[in-house]
Amino acid sequence: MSHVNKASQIKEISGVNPLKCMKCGKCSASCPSFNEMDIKPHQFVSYVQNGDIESLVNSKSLWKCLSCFACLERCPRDVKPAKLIDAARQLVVREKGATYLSPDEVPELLDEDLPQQLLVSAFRRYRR
Amino acid sequence: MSIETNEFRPKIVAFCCNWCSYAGADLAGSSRLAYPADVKIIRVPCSCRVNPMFILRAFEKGADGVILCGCHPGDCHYTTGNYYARRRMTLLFSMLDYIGVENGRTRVEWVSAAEGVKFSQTMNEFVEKIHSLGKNVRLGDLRCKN
Amino acid sequence: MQRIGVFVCHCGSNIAATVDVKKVAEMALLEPGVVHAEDYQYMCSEAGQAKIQAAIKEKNLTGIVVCSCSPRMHENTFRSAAEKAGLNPYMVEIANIREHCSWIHKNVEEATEKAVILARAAIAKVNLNAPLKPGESLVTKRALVIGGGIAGIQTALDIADAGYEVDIVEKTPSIGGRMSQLDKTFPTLDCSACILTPKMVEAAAHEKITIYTYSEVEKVSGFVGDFTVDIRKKARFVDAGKCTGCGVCQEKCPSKKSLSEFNRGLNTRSAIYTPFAQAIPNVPVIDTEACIKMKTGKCGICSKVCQAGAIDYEQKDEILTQKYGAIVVATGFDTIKLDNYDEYAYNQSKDVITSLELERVMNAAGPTKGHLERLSDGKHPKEMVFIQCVGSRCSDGRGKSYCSKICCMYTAKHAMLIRDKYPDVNVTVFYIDVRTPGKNFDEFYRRAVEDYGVNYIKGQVGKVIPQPDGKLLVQGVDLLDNKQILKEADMVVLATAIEPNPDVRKIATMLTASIDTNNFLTESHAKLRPVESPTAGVFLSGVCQGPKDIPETVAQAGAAAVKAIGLLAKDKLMTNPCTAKADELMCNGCSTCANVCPYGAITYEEKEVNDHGIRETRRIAVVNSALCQGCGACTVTCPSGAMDLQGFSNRQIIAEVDAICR
Amino acid sequence: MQELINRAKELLESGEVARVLGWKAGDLPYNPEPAYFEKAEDLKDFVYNGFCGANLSKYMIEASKLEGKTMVCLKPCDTYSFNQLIKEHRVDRDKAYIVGVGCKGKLDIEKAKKLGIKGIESVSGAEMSDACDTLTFQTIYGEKSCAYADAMLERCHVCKGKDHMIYDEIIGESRDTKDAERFAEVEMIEAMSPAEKFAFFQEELSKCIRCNACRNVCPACSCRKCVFDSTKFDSAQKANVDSFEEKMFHVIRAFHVAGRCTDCGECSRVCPQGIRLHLFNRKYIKDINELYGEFQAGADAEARGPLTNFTFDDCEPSIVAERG
Repeated sequence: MSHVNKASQIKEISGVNPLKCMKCGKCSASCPSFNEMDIKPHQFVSYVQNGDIESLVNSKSLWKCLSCFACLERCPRDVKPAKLIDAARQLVVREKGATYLSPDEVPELLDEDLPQQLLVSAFRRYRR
Repeated sequence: MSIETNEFRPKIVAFCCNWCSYAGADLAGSSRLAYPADVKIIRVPCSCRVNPMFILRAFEKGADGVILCGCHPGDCHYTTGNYYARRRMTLLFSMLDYIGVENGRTRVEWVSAAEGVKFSQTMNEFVEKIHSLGKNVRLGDLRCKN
Repeated sequence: MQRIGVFVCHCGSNIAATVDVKKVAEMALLEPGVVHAEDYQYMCSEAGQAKIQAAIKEKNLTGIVVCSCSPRMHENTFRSAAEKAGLNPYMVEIANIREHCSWIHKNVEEATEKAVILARAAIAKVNLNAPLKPGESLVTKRALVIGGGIAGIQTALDIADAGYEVDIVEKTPSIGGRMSQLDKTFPTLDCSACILTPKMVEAAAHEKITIYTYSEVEKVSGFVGDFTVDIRKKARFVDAGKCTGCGVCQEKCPSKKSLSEFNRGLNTRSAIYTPFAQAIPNVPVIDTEACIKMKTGKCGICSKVCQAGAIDYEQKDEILTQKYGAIVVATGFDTIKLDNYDEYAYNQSKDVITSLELERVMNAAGPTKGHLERLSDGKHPKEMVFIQCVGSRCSDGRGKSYCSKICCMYTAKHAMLIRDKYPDVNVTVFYIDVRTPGKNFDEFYRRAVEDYGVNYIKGQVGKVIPQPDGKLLVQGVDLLDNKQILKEADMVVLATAIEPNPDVRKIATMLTASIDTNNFLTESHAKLRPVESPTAGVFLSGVCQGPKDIPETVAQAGAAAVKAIGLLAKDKLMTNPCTAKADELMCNGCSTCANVCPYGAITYEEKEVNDHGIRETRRIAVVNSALCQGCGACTVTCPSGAMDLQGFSNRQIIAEVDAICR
Repeated sequence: MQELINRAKELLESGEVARVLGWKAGDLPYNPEPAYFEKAEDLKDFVYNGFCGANLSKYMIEASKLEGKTMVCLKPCDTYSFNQLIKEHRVDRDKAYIVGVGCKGKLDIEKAKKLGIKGIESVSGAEMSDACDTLTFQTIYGEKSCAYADAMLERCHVCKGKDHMIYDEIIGESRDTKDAERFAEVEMIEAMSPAEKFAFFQEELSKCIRCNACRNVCPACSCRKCVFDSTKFDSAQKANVDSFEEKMFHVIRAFHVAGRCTDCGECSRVCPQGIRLHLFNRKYIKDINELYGEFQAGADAEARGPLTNFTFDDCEPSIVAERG
């Protein structure tokens, strides 16, 4: 799939028009995971705009976004970076055959605070 | 005069209020936003000037679609004209639908003087819709047909 | 039978490149009534007009059709050309073959065919045209200015200086408006009151100006040159003729818990009050909701202490009816409500304030006597954060889509003033863009940064979190550094978006002036007629038309005044002759038309008619052609079709329909 | 009926009214016709029975121009029309003495005929008595009968109610005859496909002979000069030349009375071709009720009609397509 295609797929999945962004940064200002991210929320928008989906898909940020939707709530332009990130995740998930979570990794991830439900759903979602 | 083609060339009458939509059409023109030549505009002072008889008359004489454009509700130059037009047209269109005339042949769209893009888009859509409906056969005066 | 001439304009290549103009003229000659057709390079030019005039005279034309640009461009040109050649100007119709044809179509054959049809429709219409004569109406040489802020005051002063009577209607107890609430003004740091009060005094003292404060426009009827306006003078409960403005009543009033509107609710005032010290008129009003006497019947202290005996608890609202030739709207603005912006904690902390509130805090007559202090505990702040674009440039429905225009500059002003007066205070400004177009504006902003050390950060604030110790944790971003910033602040100032005064919608409806989706009044032409409303005789001054700073407001106020003066200087106006008219013999007198007339132009008369030999007295609709604006609502609502619109008659429109569908 | 005649006599003799507007027997036992009675002795011809369907409100337009008051007999549903005419300044309330007459449903002889009752010589059971459940016909083929309700006009099956909206006095009792849904027929048509709808109305309207009876009887169609007779719309014609004009006439006629039509059903009653003209009016009424709130024209003489009124948030015309 070409970059252009992927970018338009992200736009389609998210329903977001990145051209509406006025680069105010309120998303990054609101983000609780900002420091964990390599690509910052406000940059998601320009990555999609520039069609650089590869970097986005391979970024740490993709999995660091908590989907708390603070950026989505507060974005003054209705650009909704969280939706872009979610769409990028969808893109990954939809790539058939790929496995993103192997059972071997699970013990390592186990944490007594972690709800088991989460593991089950992560397994469903990120494994084929 | 005639252009000899077998292609369906719809006749479309657009009533535009002088203050908003006619100016919107002018803006579409000066911005070179194309729409099919099948649309012919009649200038009226306000959307409330458009009598249902005019619309039926157009169909009688062979129009395939009639569209009425006026100021956005709340923006009428005469304050309230488009509110009356809105009710009249809703009831008329509903009646035409009721007697079996395809409801895509009639349309109301609010277009401000600043909405050249919307005017052109609306006309493009409307013409496309009329193309999909084909020739108006249910509301014509047979004497007009050659 | 009409003798019609058709004139097809090339408009250089604008039309001629896509429309075969010769063919249009040729085809027009085949239409009924057409006795002359020609084409020319530029019909609107002197030479083109001369051709039209020559043809009218030579061929004895009774009507003409000009196939050219939009009638909105040159209808008047061709009408007056025709008139000069002795033809009634309303015997002219325009076929718009440029905007509606040549400019939007590429195929010459198609465009030409359409141009021919448009010409045909115009010819069919002009065949049914009848000469119309504009009426005349007298101009009342008095102007009304709605709103007594700087815009209204300046407009009134300019009109009055030209020698015309002006009335200012102001809703609040004093003129002065928003500008009276400001502390200093950019970019010169003039004291706002020092430059405003002389104007207020001048307006009050001007023999041509009458000021109605604590008054509202209640009803407007009539039309350009002859408006009739009802003004409600709300009861002040103080006799302005007797009051000396000594202020004792305010001192002694026991009800002192009402929030001061003037100080934006940051402190309180008495129930009997003048909004601020320099108020004009210096006559207090009684707030009936706070007054103990009004609520319980007991108290009456103000009346007892008033030596002039000016207190009158029995005073009633008065309605004043006045005639005006011109109306200027100068209703100004307010800051938006911040209920949609919980993230800034405005409703949670007293130390998060709007910029307009900061103006009051900085002002010597304000709630803190001009000392910069936190409103929660009165402590002197050390860290201040300013957040730009709060509610401006928002297309998400929470705020306003437009740029409020003044915020960048007043924030630079605030930052500079604070750093100047309190060098110990650190000032940080979070901005998206700094917009400083204007004379000396960018220099001003740069001074704030370079000379006063204001810390400008490119980025927005995500949220403000009030801390248990009373500090405010500001979480923002520095986009240039790509870092999230957490900053403890003592005060946060929000550059809150401005919006037109909410009352403007009511006023616009009364004036039939159009308003945009943001409640700003619409100007007649965005570039060429920026201070005129599309409703004749109504002019726009100040922020009611769009965001503006003080110099722009004053300039626009003067421009609106000039337009009003231009109108008042005329003795008579020509009225639009395209008005409705009822056919006496067909009218049922059913009143349906009067129900839909927005101008109250239709009345009924008992009139003796002769209907083909039957003489009887009938109830018949009569249209006042001076009031009628020609919308045509009545013509459609009339069941018998007795009501028709001259210039856009049923038969004319039907003829156009027929010509197009032929 | 006798009570009505007695009261009419009284009013005429006292000079309180100059004439009485009621019904007199026609040439057949089932077609009484509207009539003026100026003298007490003329009242011997006065009839009032189940066949007196005619709505007398419209006659008051001309009666209002005459000297003196007119006693007019109005059934409950007629009073709506009268109110509407007052609102439109077409009748003079002060010139009318309104006697609200009782109504137990009015009869449609065509319905009886459809039941096979032909060659009628006389009818009993149509009188305004309490026991009017069965109609008995003496015909040339012998005695026949049918249930009263089976011969009722369509409009009485969807009766608006037995209350008079305006009156000076009431004589006689009324009965609620409603036993059908007012909009059932309209809904049935609405559910059809466009092609079916078109075929339905094509069939129905092709019967129209443009006799103008619907227009002449309609209390809302009271224009001095109808647009269809006017030169101002280039639409003046008497006969239908083609199928379009049938539709044009009926759509526009219904549009002109939309918001003013009280649904009195006179158009359908008088149509010699039996066209169900109320289907047009009732469609407008149904739309108005659904889109702009319940409205009954003539319920009072003041309320603003729905087409001379609006709200800022009225639906857009696109609703027609949206609701399918």
